[in-house]
Amino acid sequence: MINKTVKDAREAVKDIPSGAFLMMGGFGLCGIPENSIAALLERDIKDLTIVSNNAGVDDFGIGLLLKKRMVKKMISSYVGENAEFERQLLSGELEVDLIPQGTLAERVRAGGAGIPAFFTPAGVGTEVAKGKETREFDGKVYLMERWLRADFSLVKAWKGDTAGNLVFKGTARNFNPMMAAAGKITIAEVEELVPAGELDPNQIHTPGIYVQRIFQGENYEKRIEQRTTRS
Amino acid sequence: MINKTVKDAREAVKDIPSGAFLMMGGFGLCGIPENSIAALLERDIKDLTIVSNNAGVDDFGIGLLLKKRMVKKMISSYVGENAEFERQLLSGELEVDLIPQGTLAERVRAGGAGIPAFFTPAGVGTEVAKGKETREFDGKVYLMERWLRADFSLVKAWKGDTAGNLVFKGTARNFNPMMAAAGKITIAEVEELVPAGELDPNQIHTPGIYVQRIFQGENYEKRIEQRTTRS
Amino acid sequence: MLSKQQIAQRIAREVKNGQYINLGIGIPTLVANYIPEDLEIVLQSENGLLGIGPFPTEEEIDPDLINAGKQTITMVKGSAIFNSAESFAMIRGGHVHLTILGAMEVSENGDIANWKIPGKMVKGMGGAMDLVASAENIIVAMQHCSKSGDSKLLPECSLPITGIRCVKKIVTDLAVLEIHPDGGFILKERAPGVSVEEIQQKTAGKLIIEGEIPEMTF
Amino acid sequence: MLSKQQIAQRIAREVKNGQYINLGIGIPTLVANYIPEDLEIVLQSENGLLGIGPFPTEEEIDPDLINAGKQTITMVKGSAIFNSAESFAMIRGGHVHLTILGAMEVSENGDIANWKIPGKMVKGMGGAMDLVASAENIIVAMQHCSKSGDSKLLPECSLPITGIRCVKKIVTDLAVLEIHPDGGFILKERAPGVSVEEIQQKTAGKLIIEGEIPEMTF
Repeated sequence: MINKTVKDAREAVKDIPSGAFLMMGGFGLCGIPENSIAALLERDIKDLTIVSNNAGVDDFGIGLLLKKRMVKKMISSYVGENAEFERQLLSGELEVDLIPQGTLAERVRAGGAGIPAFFTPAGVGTEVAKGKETREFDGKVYLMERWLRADFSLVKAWKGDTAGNLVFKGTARNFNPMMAAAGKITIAEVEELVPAGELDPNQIHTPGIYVQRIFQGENYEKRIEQRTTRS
Repeated sequence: MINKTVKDAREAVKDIPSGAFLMMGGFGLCGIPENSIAALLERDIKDLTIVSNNAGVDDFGIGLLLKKRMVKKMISSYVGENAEFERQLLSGELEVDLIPQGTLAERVRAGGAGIPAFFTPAGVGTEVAKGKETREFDGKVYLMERWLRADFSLVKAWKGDTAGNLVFKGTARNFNPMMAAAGKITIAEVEELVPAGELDPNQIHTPGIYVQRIFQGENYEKRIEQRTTRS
Repeated sequence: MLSKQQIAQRIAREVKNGQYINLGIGIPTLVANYIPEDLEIVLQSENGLLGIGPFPTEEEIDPDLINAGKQTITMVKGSAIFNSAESFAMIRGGHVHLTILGAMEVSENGDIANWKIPGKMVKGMGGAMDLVASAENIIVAMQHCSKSGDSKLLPECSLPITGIRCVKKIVTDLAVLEIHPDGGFILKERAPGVSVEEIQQKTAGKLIIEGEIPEMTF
Repeated sequence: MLSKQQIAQRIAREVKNGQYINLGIGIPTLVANYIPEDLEIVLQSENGLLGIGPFPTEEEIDPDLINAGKQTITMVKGSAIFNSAESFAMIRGGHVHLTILGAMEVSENGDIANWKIPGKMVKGMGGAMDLVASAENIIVAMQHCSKSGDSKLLPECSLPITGIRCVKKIVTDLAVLEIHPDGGFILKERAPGVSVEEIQQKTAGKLIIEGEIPEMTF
């Protein structure tokens, strides 16, 4: 079985160049590649384009990359938690493509699956439809949307094996599996790295074929955005 | 949690009418809904259209429905194991749509996912492309393919719970998850039916939202087509 | 006039046995508290969960388990976790029966605006555009008027819209209204103590009043 | 002339470390037996498995574990199971590096025909059309001539084709050939004891012969 292990986050992201097109898993701060983001922060690169459902918060996640001005463009669906983001956007320092969440998920899925375009009803009649082909099927109007593929995808899983197979936990799964498939080079960080053969083949969420580099992360903060409890 | 349990196969398929558009999971005889097929055989219905990767063998699986002349049309990718099938086809008694396997899987997936059409490179320049729109994206030519959706989907899983959540085993998974999502009424038979809450939410292959009826099957034959061993 | 809790309580009466439901952020989230216990329903969270349970106790908190509003949650028995593509496959494919969400404006033909205020707010649409383009039944929970007193039920939306001709029913602090297929807000129920005249006055779009309008009871 | 085993053995030399490979039914399946043990490769089965292992012993047989040829199989350590949509997502998305399959005919521009003989055989294309439309490298394993002695390397396919301009390399019982970007079969190697003249005579399409053609050794 092919071994995808690399030493650590620094090793994994060392060849990501300025101007790279990246995808990063996570929904809010849940399931984000904390270690890879930290290692990217040490790199002297800029002009990154990042596909991520959200843009982190001011002092965590992608927010850290924004603060260091490493990001040229964000492709996201919801970016409401980040004041620095809003400042850069309104001042024109940052480009942003806002995309319906389901369309974003499906465009990334299409990228990994070799589907260059598909039709979706989301956004018909709205400004999202501007410049896009519309088409009626069975009496309903749809937009044509294109795939998204990345130079590097940075994903985070719960467990992984040396063959690159990944297992996610809870809603930390979110965009990670599709992004793993849509990256030319996919870098997976996991909380627990095990030898190939220890994970049940029936219970793999992301088959190792999609993962080029894997390492065991450390010191996961897993920050909670909205700590909500019942009494 | 919504309870989807029905008594048995007979109860599950009792309202499938003549002329219905069905999907049936399975690859060869692996992962086919044996109990539902047996119960269908007892019904006095005909003119069924069946989407299934294969058409069973002469005396098992969909082959039994063919022999009883209940099938008007098959939509499949490979039907080479069935002499009765070939006879009915050549005599004009049976209509057949042959579709590339990946296109079939994706058309079914699109049906469940509300994607009315998508583009794929499979079949470009072949007779599969006849009458279909072609289009170039980034220098490569693709065919536009439409979704497939069914009146009833008959699927088979390893384990299931009363909420309709399904877990598959080995390569018996194949088309079953996509077909479960693409059926207006999805009937799932399982080898072991457990109460809701017993399956790990992280390890569900088909969420219960896609399943309308579930029952514990019995007497699984699981016939092997090509028993191959090493010495 | 209804409180936010009462709006949620009234919407909960629309829920039918066996439904899969997506609840938006804000008032819609409160609806979960009022769904009768004898109804078997499942709450979907578009970040990848079917079967949202109550908020966790301090001990139960799991950072890997949040809802679409980024709040920590729990799962009920029989839950399933899935990825974002599968989640929206479910939504787009029409498997989620009912979507309840907030709005800034609704037009008399059922258009909804709830994602953007040009020059002011650039948070993004999240999953709202997918939800309103896909669900077979969409109920809006909102205040009848904005904080500055302007009607939010309009002939046409003035803000960038989220989806066209999709809203079926609106529950505000003043009334329950349905969208007429040919356009117009059909007044179905009044909030306790609120007159038809007040509703008429605070509805900028076409209001359709047929017969006696019953008062809601709680 | 090469035996089927030798064709498979020769093709195995094309395999590179780290590749994900799909092997078709027939000779291609035999290739697995000749891949050097020091190469780390993974075999994909399009019915939903990465990591095909050897055929099972009698005791290991599991009816829920078959390959695309419906044969019982085993899994190696580090395998993953997935559904058919995911399997072809993998194939269509270019994640499978090498596809080895049989053919009835190959044309000098790389078209392949292997799924239908009009009026005679109606088995269907299975996954072949997806595989040939997607893989970056496609190697055909076949006999140079049909049983009736007709060349299977043609100017144009006479049978309904499976895919256009997709074949990169052909290994037959007589020769190893590559497709020239502008059309034509470039003769790369001869089977032991087979002359260039014989290959020329049995190749109906344009044969390109440049310099000395080495003989394969086993």
